[in-house]
Amino acid sequence: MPIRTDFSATVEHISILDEHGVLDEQLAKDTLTDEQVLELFQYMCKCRALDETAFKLQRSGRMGTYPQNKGQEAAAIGSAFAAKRGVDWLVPCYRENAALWMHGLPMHYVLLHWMGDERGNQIPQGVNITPLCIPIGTQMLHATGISWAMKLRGIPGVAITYFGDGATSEGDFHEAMNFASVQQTPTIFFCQNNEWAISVPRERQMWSSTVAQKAIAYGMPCVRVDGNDLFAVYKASRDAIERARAGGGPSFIEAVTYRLADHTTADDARRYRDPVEVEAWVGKDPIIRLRKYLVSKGLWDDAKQAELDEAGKAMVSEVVRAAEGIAKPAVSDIFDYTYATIPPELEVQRRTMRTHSLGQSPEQVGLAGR
Amino acid sequence: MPIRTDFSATVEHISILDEHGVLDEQLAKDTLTDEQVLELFQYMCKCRALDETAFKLQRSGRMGTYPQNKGQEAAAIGSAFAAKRGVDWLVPCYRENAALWMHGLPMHYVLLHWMGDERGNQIPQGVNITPLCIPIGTQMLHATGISWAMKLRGIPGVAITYFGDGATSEGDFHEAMNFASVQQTPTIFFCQNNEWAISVPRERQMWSSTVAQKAIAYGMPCVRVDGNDLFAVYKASRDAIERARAGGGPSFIEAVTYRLADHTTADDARRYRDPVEVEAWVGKDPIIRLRKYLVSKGLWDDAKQAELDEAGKAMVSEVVRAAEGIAKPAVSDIFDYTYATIPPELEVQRRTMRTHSLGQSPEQVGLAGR
Amino acid sequence: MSSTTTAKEPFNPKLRRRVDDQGGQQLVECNLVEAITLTLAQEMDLDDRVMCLGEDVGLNGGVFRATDGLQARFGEQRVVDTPLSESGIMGSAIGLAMGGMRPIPEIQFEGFLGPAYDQLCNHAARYRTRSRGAITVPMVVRVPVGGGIHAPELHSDSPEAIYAHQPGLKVVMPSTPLDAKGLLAAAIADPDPVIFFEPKRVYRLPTREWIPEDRYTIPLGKARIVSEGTDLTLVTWGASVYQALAALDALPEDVSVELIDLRTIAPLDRDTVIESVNKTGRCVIVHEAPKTCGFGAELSSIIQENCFLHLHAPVQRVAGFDTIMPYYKLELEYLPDSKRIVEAVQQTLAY
Amino acid sequence: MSSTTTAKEPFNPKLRRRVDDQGGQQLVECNLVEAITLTLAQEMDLDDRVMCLGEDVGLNGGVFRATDGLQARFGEQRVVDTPLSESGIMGSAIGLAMGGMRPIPEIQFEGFLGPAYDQLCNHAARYRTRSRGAITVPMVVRVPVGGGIHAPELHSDSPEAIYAHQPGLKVVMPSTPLDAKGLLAAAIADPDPVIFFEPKRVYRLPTREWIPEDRYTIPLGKARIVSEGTDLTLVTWGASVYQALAALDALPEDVSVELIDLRTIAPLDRDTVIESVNKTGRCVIVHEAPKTCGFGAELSSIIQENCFLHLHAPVQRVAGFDTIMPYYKLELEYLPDSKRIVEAVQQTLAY
Ligand SMILES: Cc1ncc(C[n+]2csc(CCOP(=O)(O)OP(=O)(O)O)c2C)c(N)n1
Ligand SMILES: Cc1ncc(C[n+]2csc(CCOP(=O)(O)OP(=O)(O)O)c2C)c(N)n1
Ligand SMILES: [Mg+2]
Ligand SMILES: [Mg+2]
Repeated sequence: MPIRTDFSATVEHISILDEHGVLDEQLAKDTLTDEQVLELFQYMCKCRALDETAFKLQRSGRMGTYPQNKGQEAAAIGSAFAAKRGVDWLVPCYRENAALWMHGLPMHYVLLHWMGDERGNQIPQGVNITPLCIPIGTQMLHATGISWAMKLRGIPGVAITYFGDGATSEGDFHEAMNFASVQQTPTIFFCQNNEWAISVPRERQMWSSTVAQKAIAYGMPCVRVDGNDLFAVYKASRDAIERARAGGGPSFIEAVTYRLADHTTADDARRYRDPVEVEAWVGKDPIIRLRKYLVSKGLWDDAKQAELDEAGKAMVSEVVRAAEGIAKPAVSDIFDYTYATIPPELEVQRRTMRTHSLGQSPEQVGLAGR
Repeated sequence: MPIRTDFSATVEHISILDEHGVLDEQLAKDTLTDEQVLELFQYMCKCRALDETAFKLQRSGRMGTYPQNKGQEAAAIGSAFAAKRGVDWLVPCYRENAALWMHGLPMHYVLLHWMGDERGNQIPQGVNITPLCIPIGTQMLHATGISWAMKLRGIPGVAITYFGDGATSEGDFHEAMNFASVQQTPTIFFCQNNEWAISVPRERQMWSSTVAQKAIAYGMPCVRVDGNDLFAVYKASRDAIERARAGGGPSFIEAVTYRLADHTTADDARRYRDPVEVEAWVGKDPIIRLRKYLVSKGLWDDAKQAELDEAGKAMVSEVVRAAEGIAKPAVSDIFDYTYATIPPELEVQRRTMRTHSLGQSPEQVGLAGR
Repeated sequence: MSSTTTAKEPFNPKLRRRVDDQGGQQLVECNLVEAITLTLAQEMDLDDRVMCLGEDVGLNGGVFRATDGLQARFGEQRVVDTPLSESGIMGSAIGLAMGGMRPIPEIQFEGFLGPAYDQLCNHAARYRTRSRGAITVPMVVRVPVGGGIHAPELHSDSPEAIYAHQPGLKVVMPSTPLDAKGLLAAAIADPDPVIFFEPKRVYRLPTREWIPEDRYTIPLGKARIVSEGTDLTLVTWGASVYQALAALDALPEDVSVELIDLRTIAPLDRDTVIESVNKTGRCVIVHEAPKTCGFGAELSSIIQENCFLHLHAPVQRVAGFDTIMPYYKLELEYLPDSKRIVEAVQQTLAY
Repeated sequence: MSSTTTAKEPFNPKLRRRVDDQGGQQLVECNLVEAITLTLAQEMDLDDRVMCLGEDVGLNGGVFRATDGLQARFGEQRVVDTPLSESGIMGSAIGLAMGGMRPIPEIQFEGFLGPAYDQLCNHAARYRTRSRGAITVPMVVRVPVGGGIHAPELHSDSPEAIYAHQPGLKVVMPSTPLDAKGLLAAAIADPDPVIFFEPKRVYRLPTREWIPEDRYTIPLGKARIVSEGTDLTLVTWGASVYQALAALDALPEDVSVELIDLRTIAPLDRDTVIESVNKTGRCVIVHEAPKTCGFGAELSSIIQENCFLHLHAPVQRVAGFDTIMPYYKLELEYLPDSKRIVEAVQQTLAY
């Protein structure tokens, strides 16, 4: 046949709870129960409170650079809620705190990390989370590998990896997607497309009109969802996880959301973002619409909110106390985790770091008596 | 809209001259004239002859490892014929000699390269070709950059970059495709899908059913062609080049072909390939089908072929003579092209490389008189 | 590309300017990062082929504001916000250079040179050699480097030795605004690829410096003798120059130290170092990178090879430990400071 | 994953085997690459978690045949042909290790470590430190290394110093079949990431060696004294060991050289080197990598720091030049050979 069509594909977009808090009952069926929604809503509020506090900690010099998660709570929580604690793995970047907490990471760990303390990455045994990942786009390969290992070992788990729209430009994203699809690993690639990578808008990050279509390159199932819609995020995540767990291989989810805050506390988004754009997205806030929905169903009211806000404050103080209450790390920590067993030269460096500038054993150099 | 389609795409496949030498006259219109086809056919035969000789040179110890191009001549020549010498750039890997020769590279350069001589890469001024590229997948970014420079400088040229199916797994492929599409550079990504990357078949290299669909990830126009069909390759290349030259940005072409020989002379493809598969592809040889076509049109016969074979032999000896007739490179060449100006330390190394093992100036070390 | 041949406004009018007391030379008061921005603007004014590309270098002016104002002056074609893709930045910069431009790619932090390592070492460094001069890659890779600013992981490393080991690359690290301006202009004029490491810890040292506004160059491969001395040679580069200066302050008056700021790591100014150590007979090297295979190792080797008969004590290295640079709670324990330098100097003098 | 607990056939029955004269130990006659394949088979027999992955490692047995026969024995799940994607191989191997496997990724040639540099140095090397021990990456990265086989570009380099500069990695380079087997077994047992460089020039040295068939380990971080001597210490590793041996043959009978094969580059066996140089007072280091910032620089520095009062002559480095490794017509001009070593030894003795 001279001209024939060898391949065709489409990308679908799912929305269940719109920005006015109106639910598509049909699509919402078999997703979240009222109890679950209530529970998750409260969780979202608490996470937002902690996020705002973290911002203030940085501003008052009590914490280093911090990337706010504000506005992306539905994406984090809707996806993590679909995962099984202790079985499935979360392989994050740094803008989905709420997902990590939901999956069992003690909340103060995240603050510790941004306070410049590696103990914030010392994930407790049994919590299947990898540490926050600073080099963009690199962690998806670890998710591919972890889920591949589960497949080889017959463990019925999946790995969900989080990353931004910007991260999809890195070569490692491509290699992770390709490896996962070729090996048909149980991996969920969860892209939080928040429209910006620091100051670079999505349209200058990529020429494609959606992020999701990148999965077509790997023959990988993909879907776009309203990332500020807890129901749609949950449904897409659950479906992908179920498919992966059943041996159906990896999936790609594009959650269309928006970074309501600056990139990090070191950034000033007013330099490059139109306030009109930001305003429009404030109106799509995942918490506001969920609250509208709950109120409309008679499940929520101002009194409950006031109570929750109080509880949130208490929780936040607790978390901050835990993060700040920890003693300064031992200086020997610098040396003790480089290898399982410290090599002799490093042992000398540890022993002499304060007393000898040379980092050498004084006897050896012939300086001992001097 | 709860569920909507955000994106859809298809990949088309074009074939004009089938493996029996039958031409689709309709599609062939406005492609190649009879004279051109005759010319290119003869060229293909000569390239094949040189390729076979290169193989023998390696076997007899007169050349190092060599990757045969055998079977992929239509892909190389059909695409390069669409490019303008002295204006457009060719950015190759190593399996499209015929394209390079067509674009003006003296033929013995390629042999010199594989004889372990950098002068094989010393592309003459005015020939817009980058040297053969050994690290897989890395050169496409240079094509993106070169064509971007042409766009910035207002030069009406395009860059065509060649690579294999295996190369599309590298992160750099992804980054090159993304850069080219975001910058809308005049770049043609020409993939010679020869079904194998050394011993790894395409199906284990990627999960996607075509290579071409990878371009969808970048919103880049793409097409699949029968890579052993000179007409289809030419048409797809010319269309893509014209679009690029007119400011329409990059394109992706998948030429479906087959590596008829071993990966290189260091390889033994019988270890991993089914002879039945190889046999089937021998029947699709681009030269055989083109000859059938020319014979059927009365443009070619055995006498002409015999004459051509003789001319080919003469040309090949000439090329081999040129490659082998060159004096051994000067040892100082090792040093003289590291920087535009040789730094003092390197100058000392050059001066002392034979007389002093120390690579140091004897005066300086205090060894001068000893 | 539209050429900018209209009369040029002075760049960054907010900087204080005055005329030199003697010659009437125009001076401008800059910190290190301002000196870099100014130089970029001047070189782009002079040469249409010069362009900047990298993550957030455009409207946002770079995360350290090193390209602040350049897009406004030169447009989006010459100051390009790229995708988040370091290998892409490096590889397409190589192509741009081959295509006749003079690209200045920025890598946001030295840790993110990692994904660009292959393009830099396996291509940029090798094109001239492998093509026997037919193809060259004139470009300047700008990279903030080093620790001490309380940044997250992979934002505080010092990989200069990695690139000094790669033939075909030049590696520069200025420590002052004056040097930054002259070295950057020289790097942009250089026909070979240069990695221009900018010590981020001293981007905005509290005091600015008055430097000539007009274009000047400082040759690559020439060290600077910061202060002359006779008892011991102290060799360092980048932000550590300031730790070394603090050490000089802390040492007794009668200790005469010759402080050398390498300015260029590759090619190395061997002569200045060797001459100094032949004079003093003692040497201490300071750098932030881990000690093992740091550039101090090369220096120390060269010194003992060339000054063997003049050395009164072993050459010492005050360096980062052979560990990962710790997160910021402990980073000051890791970075060589004036205390460790003073101790090394005193021990070396007492040897 | 199907476990292979059935009684094991001896691997590669084509190798000659015999029983040791004394103890009844089973010996097998191997060259270096056969020793590696045998070790991989044994470790995979012993431990279900051990797996190999890389380009062409499966049916084809790797381009050097180092994994020949493994897929037939252990199946496609444990001997995996990957896509052409070095960062992908390294990154997913990291994930496999974190997920409880013991991956042995192969990178086809050392030049192609480039694209994997970031995953190796910014992740594999750092996970233990950044997670304070919560997450570790036990894996062995196998990489053919070095020049001398008339290979194309980027197939002949020696990047060991690059990785020795990266804390958190171990770097091994055996030079004999006996060492290869014991070091590889030790590397696979090591809880940290190890780069296992295999000097391809001596993969198939003409004479095979009889080595024990049963599993044994040689500890990482311990050098081997190849021959004892009193006049000068010659330190090297990998294929250069054979150039050094040829140099010993070429030297006059009365010159007594102590030849040390490092075996492990990182962590370095400082004590063996220091002790030897304290005894001999003279040292020559030989390696293929470019001299500047090669591992010889670190060795030379350590020696002068620690043996200062015992040194009778400067420590010398016989190394590759500070240029790109030339294509093969000139590669033997580049690689340090016995002639250059002899000259360095004689000059150092005459100093
Ligand atoms: C490899 C690498 N390059 C650059 C950076 C600097 N950087 C940190 S975050 C960021 C933007 C990330 O954008 P995106 O992936 O969309 O995630 P978002 O921050 O929007 O959640 C950049 C460029 C980095 N951390 N790692
Ligand atoms: C970065 C890199 N990795 C590995 C190799 C080794 N290698 C050389 S050719 C090849 C296969 C290439 O396959 P493909 O891209 O399909 O091109 P083909 O040889 O089939 O034309 C491999 C793995 C290399 N040269 N570069
Ligand atoms: Mg983003
Ligand atoms: Mg192929």
